[in-house]
This record gives sequence, C-alpha cells and structure tokens, in this order.
Amino acid sequence: MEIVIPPFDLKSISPIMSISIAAIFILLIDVFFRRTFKDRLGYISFLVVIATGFVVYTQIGQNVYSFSNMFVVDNYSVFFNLIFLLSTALVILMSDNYIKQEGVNYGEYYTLILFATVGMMLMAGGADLLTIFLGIEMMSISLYVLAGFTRDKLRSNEASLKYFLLGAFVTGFMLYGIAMLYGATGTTNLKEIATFITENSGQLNPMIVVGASLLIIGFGFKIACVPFHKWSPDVYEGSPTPVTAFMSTGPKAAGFAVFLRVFLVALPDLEPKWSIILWVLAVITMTVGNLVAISQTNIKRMLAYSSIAHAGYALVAIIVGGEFGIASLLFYMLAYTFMNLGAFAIIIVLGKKGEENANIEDFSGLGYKHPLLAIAMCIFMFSLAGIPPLIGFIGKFYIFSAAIKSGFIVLAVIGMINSVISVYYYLRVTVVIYMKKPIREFSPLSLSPLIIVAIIFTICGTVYFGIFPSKIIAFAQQSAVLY
Amino acid sequence: MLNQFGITFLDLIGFVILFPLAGTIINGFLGKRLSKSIVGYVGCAAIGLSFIVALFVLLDLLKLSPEHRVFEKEYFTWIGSGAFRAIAGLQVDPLSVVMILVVTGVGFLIHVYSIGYMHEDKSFYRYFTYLNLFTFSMLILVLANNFLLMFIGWEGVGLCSYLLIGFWFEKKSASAAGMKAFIVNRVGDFGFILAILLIFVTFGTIDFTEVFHAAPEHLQIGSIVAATITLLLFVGAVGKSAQIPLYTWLPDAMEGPTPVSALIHAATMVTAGVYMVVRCNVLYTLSPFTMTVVAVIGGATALFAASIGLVQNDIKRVLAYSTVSQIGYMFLACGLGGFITGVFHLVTHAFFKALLFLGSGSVIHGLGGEQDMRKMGALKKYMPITYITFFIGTLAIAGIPPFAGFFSKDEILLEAYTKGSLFFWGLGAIAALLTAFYMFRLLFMTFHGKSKMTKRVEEHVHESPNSILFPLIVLAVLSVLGGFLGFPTLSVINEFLAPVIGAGHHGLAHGGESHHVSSNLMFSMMGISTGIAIVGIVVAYVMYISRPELPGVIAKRFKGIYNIILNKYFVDEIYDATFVKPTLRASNILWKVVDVKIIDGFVNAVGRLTVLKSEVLRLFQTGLVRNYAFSIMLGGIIIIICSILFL
Amino acid sequence: MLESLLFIIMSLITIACAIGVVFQKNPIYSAVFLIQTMVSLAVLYVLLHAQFVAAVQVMVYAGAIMVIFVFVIMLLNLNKNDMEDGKTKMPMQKPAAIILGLVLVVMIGVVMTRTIYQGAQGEYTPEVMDQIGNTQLVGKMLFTKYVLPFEIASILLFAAIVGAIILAKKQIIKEEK
Amino acid sequence: MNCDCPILTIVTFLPLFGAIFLLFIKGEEQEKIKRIALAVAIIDFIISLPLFILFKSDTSEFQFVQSVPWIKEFGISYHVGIDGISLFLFLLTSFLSLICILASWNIKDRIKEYMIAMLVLQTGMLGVFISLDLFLFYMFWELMLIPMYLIIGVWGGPRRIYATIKFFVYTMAGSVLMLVAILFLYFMHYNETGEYTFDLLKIYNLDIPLGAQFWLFLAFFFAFAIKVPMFPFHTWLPDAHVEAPTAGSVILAGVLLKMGTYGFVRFSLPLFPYASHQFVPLITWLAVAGIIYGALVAMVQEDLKKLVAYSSVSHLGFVILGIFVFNIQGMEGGILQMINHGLSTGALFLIVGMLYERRHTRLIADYGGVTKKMPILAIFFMVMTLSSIGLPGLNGFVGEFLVLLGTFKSNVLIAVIATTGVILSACYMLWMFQRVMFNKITNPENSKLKDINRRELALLLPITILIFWIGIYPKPLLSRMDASVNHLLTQVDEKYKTTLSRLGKNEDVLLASESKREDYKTSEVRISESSQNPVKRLIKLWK
Amino acid sequence: MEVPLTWYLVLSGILFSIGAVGVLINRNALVIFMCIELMLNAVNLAFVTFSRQQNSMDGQIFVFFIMTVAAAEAVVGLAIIIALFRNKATINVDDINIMKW
Repeated sequence: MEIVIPPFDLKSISPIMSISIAAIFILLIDVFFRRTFKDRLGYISFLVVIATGFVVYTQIGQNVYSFSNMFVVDNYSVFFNLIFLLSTALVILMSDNYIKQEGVNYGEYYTLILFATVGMMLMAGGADLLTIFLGIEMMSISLYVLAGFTRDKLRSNEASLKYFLLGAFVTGFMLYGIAMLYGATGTTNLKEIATFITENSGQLNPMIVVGASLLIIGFGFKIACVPFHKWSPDVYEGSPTPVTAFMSTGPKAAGFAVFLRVFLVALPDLEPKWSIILWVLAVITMTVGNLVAISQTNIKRMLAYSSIAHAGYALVAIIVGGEFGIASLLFYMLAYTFMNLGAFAIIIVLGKKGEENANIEDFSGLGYKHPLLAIAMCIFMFSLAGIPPLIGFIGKFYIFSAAIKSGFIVLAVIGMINSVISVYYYLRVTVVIYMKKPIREFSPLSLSPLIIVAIIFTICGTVYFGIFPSKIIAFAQQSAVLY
Repeated sequence: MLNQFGITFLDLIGFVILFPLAGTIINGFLGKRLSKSIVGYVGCAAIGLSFIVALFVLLDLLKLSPEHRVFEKEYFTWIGSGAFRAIAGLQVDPLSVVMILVVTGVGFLIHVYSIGYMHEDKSFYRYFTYLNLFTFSMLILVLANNFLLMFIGWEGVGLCSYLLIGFWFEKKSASAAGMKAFIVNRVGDFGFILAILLIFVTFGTIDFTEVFHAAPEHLQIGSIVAATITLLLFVGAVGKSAQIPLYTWLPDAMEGPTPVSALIHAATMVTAGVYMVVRCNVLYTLSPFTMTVVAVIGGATALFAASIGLVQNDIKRVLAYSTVSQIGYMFLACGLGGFITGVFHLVTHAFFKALLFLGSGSVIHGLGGEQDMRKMGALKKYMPITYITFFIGTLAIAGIPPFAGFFSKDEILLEAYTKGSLFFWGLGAIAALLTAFYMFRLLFMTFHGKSKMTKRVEEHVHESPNSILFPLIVLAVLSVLGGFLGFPTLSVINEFLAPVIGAGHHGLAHGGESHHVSSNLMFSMMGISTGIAIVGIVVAYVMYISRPELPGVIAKRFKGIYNIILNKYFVDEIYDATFVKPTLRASNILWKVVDVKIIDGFVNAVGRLTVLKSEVLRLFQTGLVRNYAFSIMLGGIIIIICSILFL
Repeated sequence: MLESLLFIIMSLITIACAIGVVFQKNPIYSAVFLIQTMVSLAVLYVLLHAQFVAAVQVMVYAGAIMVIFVFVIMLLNLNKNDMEDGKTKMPMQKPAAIILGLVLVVMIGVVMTRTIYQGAQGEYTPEVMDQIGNTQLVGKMLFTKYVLPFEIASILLFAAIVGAIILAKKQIIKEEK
Repeated sequence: MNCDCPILTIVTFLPLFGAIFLLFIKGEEQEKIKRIALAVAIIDFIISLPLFILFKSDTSEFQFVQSVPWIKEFGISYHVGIDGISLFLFLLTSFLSLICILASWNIKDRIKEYMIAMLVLQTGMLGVFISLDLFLFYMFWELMLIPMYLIIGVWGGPRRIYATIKFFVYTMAGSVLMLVAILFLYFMHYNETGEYTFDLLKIYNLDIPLGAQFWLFLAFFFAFAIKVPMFPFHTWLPDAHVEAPTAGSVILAGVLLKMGTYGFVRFSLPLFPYASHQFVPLITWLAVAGIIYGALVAMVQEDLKKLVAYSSVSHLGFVILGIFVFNIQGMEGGILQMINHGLSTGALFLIVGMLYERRHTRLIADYGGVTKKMPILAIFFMVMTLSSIGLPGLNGFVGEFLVLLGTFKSNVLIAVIATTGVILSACYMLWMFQRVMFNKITNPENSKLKDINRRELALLLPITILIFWIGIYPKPLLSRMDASVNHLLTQVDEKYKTTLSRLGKNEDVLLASESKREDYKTSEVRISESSQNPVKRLIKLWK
Repeated sequence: MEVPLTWYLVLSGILFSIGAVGVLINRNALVIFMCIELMLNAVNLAFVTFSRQQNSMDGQIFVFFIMTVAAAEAVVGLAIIIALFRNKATINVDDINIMKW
C-alpha cells in the first residue's frame, strides 16, 4: 500500500491557520505572561483578526478547491469570512469591558471566540459535509462554553445547558441526514452529491429527500428558524451579552453560509422540494419571530426574537437562490452584523456588573441622560426595522427585490407586512428611550475606548453603507458565485 | 364722451369699488389708533366718493345710445385653468348703475347715520371697517361681469352680514344669529355654485355677456338645462334674499346694530337675489317653469312673512318680516316677467325700508336700546322728526299714493294681474293689505297711544342727534319722490333698464312693458290697491287706536292660530328638529360609533390582535428544554413527511 | 447463518439496552445500559468488517466517554429520588414523544428499506480490506484525503478541553484583589 | 433647467447639514440653537424662492434637474427635478418649515433634539417632492417618518406614545406594499428593456399589463390613501394631530398629508392610467364620503385640534376628488387645494397652538369670548376660518371651486354631493369659531389671556398674505401648473386610450384634457385685446 | 452475508428513535445526554453500514470523526452540567427554566 500524500494548499487555509494559531498563542500568553498582558489580550486578538482580515482579502478571486476537495476558497467564502471576522473583531472590542467587569477576564475567552471563528470559516469554506460538520461542531462547542462563560450565574449556566443539549440533539439529526445522503450517494462531497443526483435523477430517492430534510433541521437550528428556534431566546437572554451579540451575528451568518452552499451546491436538483419547505419555514419564521418579539420585556430576548425574524427574511434569499439571491443574502448578513452588533454594544455599555440592563424599560429616559448613546440605539433600531436610509433597509430591499425578481411576490408581501409588525417593537425601544421618564439612575458609564470604537464603527457602517451601499453591493454581487 | 383727462368715467368704474376698499383698509389697520371722528369721516368719505363716481358713471353711460349702454372693464385673469377662466372685470350697464347708485347712495346715508348711532361703541372702527367692506363686496356683486366674480361679492356681503350681525359678539344670540345667517346663506350658495358649474359646462364660459348672448341659441325655451340653471340660481337668491324656505335667518339678523339692518338686511344685500334674477333674466325667460316657481315663492313669501309680521312685538322684527315680504313682492314681479318692476320696487324699497329701519333705530337709540313695541307708545311728542319721517316711510310701504311704495307695488300688482293670474294678484293684494295693517300697527304702537315706557326709559327719551336725523330726512324725501322714477306714463326707470332685459336684442324679452296695458285697467288697479292699503290702515287704526282692547280679544279667540303665528309658524323649531338636530345626532353617531368604535376600533383591534397573538405564541416558549426538543423533532418529522408525501 | 443469529441476538440486546437507557430511573443504570449498547454495537461493527471502528467504539466510547459519564454521576452524587420529586410539568410529553418516536421509526425504516444504493461501488470490498487491514486503511485515509478534517479535529478537541476547563474550574478567581 | 447651480439639492440638504451642525452644539445653549435652526430655515427658504422666479411655465419638462448615479448596481440614481406640480409643494414645504421652527420658539424641553428633528424632517419632506427616482422617493418617504415620529412622541401630549406609534405603524403598513410595487415595476422595466432602473421618467414609458396595473395601483393606493388620509384610513390623523406639538401638527397637516395626494398625481395616475380609471368610482365615492364624513364628524368634536384634524379629512377629500376626475380644472384645483390646505389648516393649528400655550386646554368648551382679549388673533383666526370654508377671495375658494368644476364635468352627482361639503364646512368652522371666540367670557381663566406677540404675528402674517394672494391672484400659480398638469393628463389619456383600443373597447371616453393650453393662451390674448378696445369688441359681440 | 444490510439500517433507525424519544422523555440532563450519545451511535451504525454497502472507507472515517466530536461534546457537556450543578444543585431539566416566554 503506497501512500501518496496530496499537496497541502496551506495558502487556502491560511486565515484559518492564523486564527487558530493566534488562539493557541493567546492561551499561552495568558498562561505565561498573564501579569503583563492580562489587559491586552483583547487588543492582541483584535489585531490578529484584523490582520487575518487582510489575509482573507487577498484571497478574493482565488477560487480553489483544496485538501482533496474538502475545502474551497471562493469569493462567497471570502465574503462570509469577512463578515465573521468583522463580527469577531467587533465582539472582541465589545467584550473587553464586559469580561473585566464580570470578573471573567481569561485568555480562554478570546481563544474560544477565535476558535468559534475558525469553525465558522470552516463552515463557509467547507466543500464536504465532513468539513462542514466539523466546522459546525467547532463553532458550537466554543459557543456552548462561551454561553456559560460567566459560570457563577445561573442564567448563564442554564443558557449553556439548553444550548448544549439541544445543539447536540440536533447534531444527531443532522448527522443522520448526512449519513443518509452518504448512503444514497456514496459520497459526502457537495459537488459529487450534486453530480450523483443529477446523473441518477430518473428515480426519486427518498433517502436523499429525507437526508435533505434532516439537514434542514440541523441548519435550521443553527440559524434559529421556526420551529427549531426555541433555544435562541433563552440562550440569548442567559449568555453574557457580548457572546449573545456574537451568536446573533457571526454564527448565524455561518449557518446561512452553510445552508445556502449545501442546498445550492449539493442539492440543486431537489430545489422544487426544499424551496417550498423553506418558503413555509421562512413565512412562519418571520411571523412568529416578529409576533413574539412584540410582547417581550427583556431587550436581549426581544433581539433574539428579532433575530429569528431576520432569519426568516434571510431564508427568503436562499429560496430565491441564483446570483441575485446569494448576493442579497451576503449583503443582508453584513447589514445585520453591523446593526445588531451595534445594538448589543449599546446594551453592553449600559450594563452594570451583575445586572445587565436587560429590560427594555430600563432604557427609560436614556435620551435625557446619554443622548449620543440614545441616538445610536435609535439608529440601530430603525435600521433593524428597515427604515431608510440605513443599511437594514437596503438589506431588506435587496432581499425582497430578489424575491420579486424571481416571482416570489406573495413571499415578498408577507415579508413586508412582517417588517411592519417588527416596526412596532423596535419603535418601542425608541419610545422608551425618548418618551418615558427615567425609572432609575444610570450608573456612570465606564466606557472603554474599545467599545467606543465598536459603536462608532457600527454606526458608521449602518449609516454610511445605508446611504452609499454601492461598493458593498458590487462586492456582494461579485461574490455571489459558488465556485 | 371723453372729458379733459382723456378718459371716461366708465374707465374709472374701478374707483367705485376702490374707495370703500381703501376705507376698509384704512379703518381696519389704523382705525384703532384713529379718533372716532376720523374713522367716521373716512368711512363716510369712502362711500361718498364712490357715490360721486357712480353718479358720473351714470352720466357717462347716459351719453351712450341705449343699446350701447354696456361697458366692460377687464383687469386681470382671476382664475384660469384650461378652458375655464374667470376674469376680474367690472361691467357697467343700466342695471348695475342703478344698483351702485342705490348701494352707495343709501349706503352713504347709513354711514352718516351710523356715526351718530354707533358713537358710544368701543369697536367703532371695527364697525366702519365692516361697513366699508360690506359696501365694497356689494359693489363687486353688482358690478361683476361674470358669475364667479359676482359670487365673490355674494359671499363677501354674506361674510359682512355675518360679521355685522355678530358685531356685539359677546351677546350669544347675536353671534348665533350671525352664524345662522351665514350658514343659511351657504345653503343658498350651494345652489349658486352648482349653477355656475352648470353654466360653465353648458356654455363654456361664465362671462355674463357671453352667456346671455349664447343662451338663446344654445337652449330651447323650457329646456331642462335652462330650468336647472335658473332653479339653482334661484336657490342662491332664495338664500340671500330670505325667501321661503330660507328666510329664517333674516329676522334673527336683527341682532345686529340697526343701521346694519337698514343697509344690509333691508336696502341692499337682501335684494341681491332680486338683482341676480334680473341680471339673469335672459336665462329665466328661457325657463317658464322656473319663472312660475319664482313667482309662487315670491308671492307665498310675501303673504307668509306679512302674516307673521302681524303679531310680532319687536319693532325690528316686524320690519324684518316686512322686508322678507317686500322682497317676496319683487320676486313675484320677476317671476311674472316684470323684471324691471322688480328692480323698481327694489329701489323704492331700499329708500323706504332704510328709512323705516333707521327710524326704528332712532327710536331704539332714543329709548336706550328698547326694542319691544309693547313698551313704547306716544313717542310722537318726544321724537317729532323721527315720527314724521317714519310716518312717511310707513305710508310708502303701505302703498299710499304718491309715496314711492305705491307706484312700485301697484305696478307689481298690475303685473300680477296682467301677466299672471288672479291668483297671484290675490296673493299680492292680501299681502298688501296685511302690510298696510302691520305697518300702521307698528306706527300706532310706537308713536301713538299711551306711553308704556318704564319710568327710567321715559326720562331718557330724546330726539336723536343730527347725524341720525339727516339721513332720515333725506330718505324720507326719497321715499316720497322715488316713486316717480317709475311713474306709469313717464317711467324713467323702465326706459333706462330696458336694454338690460332680454339682453337687448332678441325677441324674447318682455320686461317692462306696462305701457301696453290699457290705462283704464291701470288706473282701476291703482284705485283698488290704494283701497286695499286704506282698509289695512283703517283696521289698524281701529284695533290699536280706537279700541286698543281688541287685539287681545282677537288673540284670545283665535288662540291657536295666534300662537302659531306669534311663534312664526314654528318654522325655526321645525328646521331645528328636521335638519339641525338629526345632523348633530348623526354626526355624533358617526363620530362616537362609526369613527371611534368601528373604524378606529378595527384598526386598534388589528393591533390588539397582533399583541394577543404574540402573547399566546410566547407561551409556547416554556423554558423547558424537553419541550424545545419536542418541537424540533415534531417540526423535523412534519418536514420529512411533507417532503416525502406531498412534494 | 451464524452471522444472522449473531446479528439478531446482538441487535435485540442493543435495542433492549437502549430502551433500558431511556427508561431507567437511576442514571447510573442508564450509563451501564449505554455501555452495554455500545459494546453490542461494536460486535455489529465487526460483523460489518469495520474492525477499527469496533475497537475504537469499545475503547473510546464505552471506555473513555462512558467512564466520564459515570464519573460525573458519581461526582454529582445523584440518586434516584432527585428526579422523582415533583410532578412532571409536561404530562403529555411522554406519550406524545413515544408516538413521535414510533413515527420516526416507521419513517426511517421505510426509507431505509426502500432505498437501495445504486452508485458506483468503492474499491474497498471486505476482501480488500481484510487484505490490507482495516486499520491501515483508516490511517492512510486520515493522512491523505482526510488530513484537513483530522487536523481540525485536533483543534476541536483542544477547544473542547479549554472549554471544559474553564467551565469546570472550581470557582471564578477574583482577579488579583 | 439651465440653471447650473443644483438649487434643489442645496435646498433639500441644507437643513440636514444644519441638523448635523446642531449636533455639535451644547444642548444648554437654547437660544443659540433656536437661532441657528431659524437661520438655516430662513436661508433655505430664501434659496428656494428663485425656483419660483426661474421656473419656466411654458414647458412640462422637469426643471432644475440633477441626475447622478447613486447605487449603480441597482440602477438607482439621485435624480431630482421639479415641475409645475411639485414646485409649489416644494416651496410650501420650505415655507412651512420655516414657520414651524419659528412656531416652536417656546419649546423648552430638549430644544436641540427638537430642532434637529425638525430640520431632518424638512429634508425628508423636500426630498419627497423632488425625487424622480422611485427608490429615492421611497427613501425620503420613509425617512421623514422618523423625525415626525419623534416630534409627536417626544414633544407631544399625554397620549403621544399611542398616537405616534399608530401614526408610524399605520403609515409604514401602507408604504411597504408600495415598496413591493416599486420593485415590481423595476423588474418589469428590466424585463421589457433590459435596463435596471428606478428612474421614474423611464418607468413612465412602461406599458404595464392590465392585471398587474390593478394590483400595483392598489399597492400604491394604500400607501397614499393612508397618508392622505382618505376616508376609512383616517383614524390615525386625529390622534396624531391631537397629541402632536403645534409645529408637528402644522407640518403634519401642511405637508405630510400632501405627500399622499402628491403621490397620486405623480405616480398612480401616470403609471397606471387604466387602473386609475377603473378605480375612479371607488375613489371618488370614498373622497366624497370623506368630505361629508369628515365635516360631520368635525362638527361634533369637542377638541379644537380634533376638529381641525377632521376638517382635514374633509378638505383632502376635495383634493382627491380633483385628482381623480381627470381633467385640468380638477387637477389644478386639487393641487392648489393642497397648497391652500397647507396654509390655512397649518395656520389654524398654529392658532390653536397659541391658544393652547396660553390656556393649556384644547377643549372648545373651555373657551368663549376670546375675541375680547385677543382681537388680533381673532382677525387671523377669522381669516383662516374663512379660508378653510372656502370664502371667495381667499385661497380656499379657488381650489375648491376648480375641483368642483372639474368634478362637475365628469360626474354631476358627485359634484352635487361634494358641494354640500361647502355648507357643512361653514357649519362646523363657524360654530367652532363662535364657541371659542365669541360670546361672553364665562371662564375666568380666559380673562387673563394676552394677545399675540410679535413672533406669533410674524407666523401668521405671511400665511395671511399668501392666503389673500392666492385667493385674489392665483394666476402665477395656476399658470405654472398648467403645462405640467396638461402634459400629465395628456399622457394619462393617451395611455388610457391605447389600452382601451387594445381591449377593443371603443366607447367614447370623456376626454380629460382638451388641449387647454392653447385655449388659455388665446384667452390671454383676448384679454389684452379687449382691454384695449372694449367697446369695439362688445359691438362685435352684439352683432 | 446472509444478513441484509437493510436490517442494520433499520436497527440504526430504531436506535436513533429510541435515543430521540429518550431525549424527549427524560428529565435528568445526564440521561438526556446519554440518549444523545445513543443517537450518535445509531448514526455511526448507519455510516458503517453504508460504508460496507458501498465498499468505501469514507463512512468509517466519518464515524471516526463523529466519535471525536462526541468525545469533545461529552467533555464540554459534562463540564456544563457540573457548572450548573454547582449553582443550582439539580440537573433536572424541568427545573431549569428561569428563562422562558
């Protein structure tokens, strides 16, 4: 038995490598140089992420499969990687203050965040169900831990446990789906699955169908689409706020990255089937998300439901598919990252040790006390609600235009009606901020410069790209081809 | 026709309206700071100058040959939209000249009168502002060269009437009366606007000349369009001229200062309807049906209002009902084709009714604001000049020769008899009888008999100042002489106005031809009508001078009828019950039920339902992991089943 | 014949033990049943010519992983009664879950029996495998085709360990106060 | 058109920059903030004035056009321009914004945020009227919601939160469907021409299938009808008005409501002529229902602002009616009525605000005899009231009359019913006036009232002047509208006729625009001739 | 080769279902986790069977990775359970619902 070791295209995984190595190094630094670098770990990881961002940026236009077609670098994955890195970088900026305040300022925190990022990048670049599976697990395991990171808090524990149990449960389903696809097609490679199905399309293979459905469960769980969404409000509420922010952006985007890639690359022939399923899922997802969000009193929980609703909108992009659909998804994910992280950043800023400003009512009178923060929060809320000229509007606009272009007018209309419902609860936040008398004292803010940077950056992104989205749209369009 | 300045006075017609406008502006903006006398001078001067210009205009017009006595001066396009255009322009023809002379002439006198009458009032300047504004509007009304511009004046006078009725706005009844006047007038305007619309749609223009020129060619006699237009116009006239069924505002309008009642609610504004009908005589002659309607309503109003006037005790209200009645006469004349007769009566009525009102004003002024006739009496000796002038006015209105009212009223009755039928003549005749009766009743109750004044009042009674007496005297003179304008054989006014009727040149006109009536008939009619008037006077004399207890006895005997008449046939109450109350009730229902409960309720229900759905849906989020797992599995299985079985 | 017999016996044991896992009240018994299930599965793997997997199943799963489970059970000192107190908050959950499970069984069964693999056959027939050796093959695959996942798996484990440590540390050390 | 200076853009965005500038000023310096905001508004208004003068009334083309690609990927461009229809609304907006800022002088609470909201709102509103790109339009359309929402919600009355949320959600609900329709048009245009564009002028040329027209029209209709608001969609309006601060009410009534009617003119009619015609019965009846209903409900209101709000429903019924009778008089009347309503209702709200500032009540019953104490206010109040009830010689009449004329030409019955609105408006306005201003002062609170000060005079006087101007000499307005309206109607007509002929329906269509332009010109000539020699002309006429 | 491979697959299906049902009906977090392991084992069985069916190694390799992941999850999961237990002294999932609605 001769063993031919294939060439390792390290360049293609260089971002992954750099992040992983950085993660390990941060851990080591924390262990050995804790005294010196204790407070600098955030900066270091931030710089690493930025640097990796540049590395990723050089990968634009590469389009290669590497590692025996296990991994792919194309503009699609590059775009997503940039979103992940953006989200990671911002979350790192936001975390600094928080973890110090909560007394969990460990190097492990950054390590895990970086590992989660690695997992997400694997998901976006996975060309094989195995890689994707490992990526998902990598991300999930890191997130399970991160959710329970403030481990002296019961809420955090509970979030962690719920996330973990349900995640593992769903992993079983997803794996069974992968097994079925493997059993039916003899391969786990996305392209080969597609080829197989195309070649044997004469027969209706129930195993593929069931496998695909099981994958929908798995991915649907990650993106929190109804009825697999129930973990997310609890977990969002219980997790440390920066982690919640992280979970609602990067990992969610990764879920979409995988979802779209698997279904468009591996299962395009089944589109008539899954597009109907997803149609229904999208509709109930946005409706349930928006409806339940109305009656929430906890802002993190409210944002969780809002995030469910946004998943519903983004699902529309997957249903639409095609270049337009993919581009709109890419854009939407980026937009969502900006505005949602921004909103969470404000929540973090206003949080006190031990009691995070979790209730919407706690924002009462923010407009009197901290006008700039209030304006920022309103901008994010309006953007989430999809009101021009903010990036959220362009994102929604993009997705629904894609839907209409492909003839999903009913879907678009339902989506639009939903966004009206959503206006109601986003507005409530602004109402509380500006129109209610303060019910409590705001503690003096301990603003670390990092989080200020994060807020400014997200605001700029939300506003600037709302008004001049041209560049990003162009980039998204250019990235909308699955290699 | 040119004077040394190279322009005719016709070209200066604009000044007729500019002077009052200037007066308005000066008094309106500066009046507060000016002294009362200056305000008064400005107000009077504005009208006086207008009157002078109007006189010169008349002279210039007379220089033209009768068929060319139409002059239009167009200033600018007021509204121009597509084919529609309304030009701000003035039209001078015999009719409008007569009207402006009456308006400015009588108006001037009343302005003068007002200086004395209103002298004590704090808002003196406001009063003159309104009065000048009124004159301005009235002049626009009569000088307008198209319907829409006329409508400006039409509404403008309505506005001023509103403002002046409610002049003492602190009096609730006054402000309510003003509002009532405006709103009832609006009902009429509703018709007027529609008429204008229909005229434009029919003729493509709203210019008087063009419309009247085109009308006979466009429309058949008796055509529905013509009938509709004229009826709608007549609705407007009914509102403005206080005819049945829209007369109710006029008696209430007596809440205003008395000179106002004289000017607006007797001499000028209320006759605008008559003016308008005469102005549109071409159209009216095209619709015999409308003519009949006009005549019937006019006649009915004349009789009806006169009957109410019989029993009223408020001096001004009696005059108000008499005004309504007299305008009914004018409409009766117009409806029967006697447009010129109508105008003639308009003019004479302006004289004697203004006189009567001013006289009553003098009385009220003298009595310190008392208006109830039952508390007057024997004023003859206290206010001799007022008494004499008032007596002249009363004779004039009662139709005693040779006073003004006699000629015009007689002509109307003649008209009714010749053109119409015995029926119309009967209406007119009975009304004339009643008129003579109630006017003399008024005279007797006020100036004759025993004094029923309270002590306090009696001490203060005095003859009015000169500024009040002067107009009375002038008007009295006019009331005496005015009738000769239309003296049957040398009727100046007939001749002068003839070109206006029937647009001058087509054969349909048959206005002002009382000449054709045999003089025998004419003189017998005169006799009869004089007789009627005398009967009325005699009855009044019997009842109020010789046997003062009689009215009470009669009132008791015919208690039912008396009450009905005393309460003005309960028309106000009927309107209130049939229009006002139901509208308010309906509005309340619309608001409180339809708007708040149904429409808004629906909107809110949608919102509440959404929240409710939210509240229900959130209950599925139990917080129990196993439930979540269950829903995941259930969802997954449903998806699988669906994907296999149904898709 | 022997093979079928073995299969039937082992599968029955597996199912029985699996049911035991689910329905045992005491977690420690559940753990034991789970170990038994895994061991019987290992036998089935051998029947499927997957010796390496079978070995790993016993060593890693039944051995290592389940030992941690038992260890944790002991650590937490759970006894039967911990789970008994209080009524269940979801009385309908159990029957509904069983029904759902039955549906799932039927569905998977139908799908599995109806679908026959029709793709190309691979090169690793049982004969080839026996010849080369299952373990060698796994090794070869891991270092050629699956090298990337393999490396990732290492990071994954690393992440998991880091996570476990941070979560299970005794207390949050109050930072140098 | 030939103006190189991007005057529209400057006017539109100047307030926004003003707002940004204000951000950097300390909130405590109230006076400074007010002055700056006022200065911005004044400058803005002054800059916008040349538009009126430079505007060429002899062309229906868009003028002062500026077109810059914005989001090229979607074919979105910054394409702005005005024509005779939008010109006045644009000017009205810049004018009323100025008034509103001046009217907000007494706001003490967070003046900085308030002024910022005002200025941003101004940009949004101005943008709506100049946008010639559907996307841009939608953007501004939604943009202005936010500041308005804040103005009502932060500086409003006791139930402000309910009102503002209702306002926002209701309006938003209408407009999202419009977005779908806009997108549909966009792709339809792409399918026909292969060009991605939101450019309104290009989309005008689109030949939309009838079925699609129906739905698209409906989508736009809801957005605009809610904004107007038309009869059954109006319930947000009274709430919003009652709760809004004075300036908010003024802007809301003066400008925001015009967006809906403007939308009908600019979008619904030319884009979907066939559907528009199909919907005429429904819409005209709704409009008439609104006229009567609004008037009736206004009559029994106890709250001044509610009364004026319901009167808006009534007045805007006229506007809608004018637009949907498809003739030049109706349309011009409708547009003029938009401006009139903006002025007179805006002023009414100002007056109510002045009363409210002094007495802190809006209940009619709490007033009475105010004239005694506030004679100058009474004059203005009277003028506004009269303008609102359409007294000839004031602005309201011109618009109302033209609308009625247009309506009468196309549907007599509706015109007759609409005319009853004239009676009703007199009823409720005068009754209100009587109860507030006349009678004796019964409430001792009222005896302490002070008459309006100079600032308030400065608010009302310009409006009054405009009211008189439009009432007496509306020609500068009408003549500037003429070409555009004519062009619009011709465009609609032609499209409608081609559609009909394609459908094989050769029924006689009532022609909307009978090429009035020539008519109008000749009439001008005629006037100038006639004024030279009137007698001669008359003689000619007589013979 | 008398045992049809489908039987293995059916067995895996049964195991998987039992595991899933176990997750749904157990209240002890640890047992739930065990049931999840049961599900993963069922998946492994399916993979191995497919691998056998297709004469390829890929399935077995996949199983290898699943085991790795299972191990990782086990570590993390148990750590989470321990952390929770420290704070709340129960691992009854029905009691862990402070966050709901």
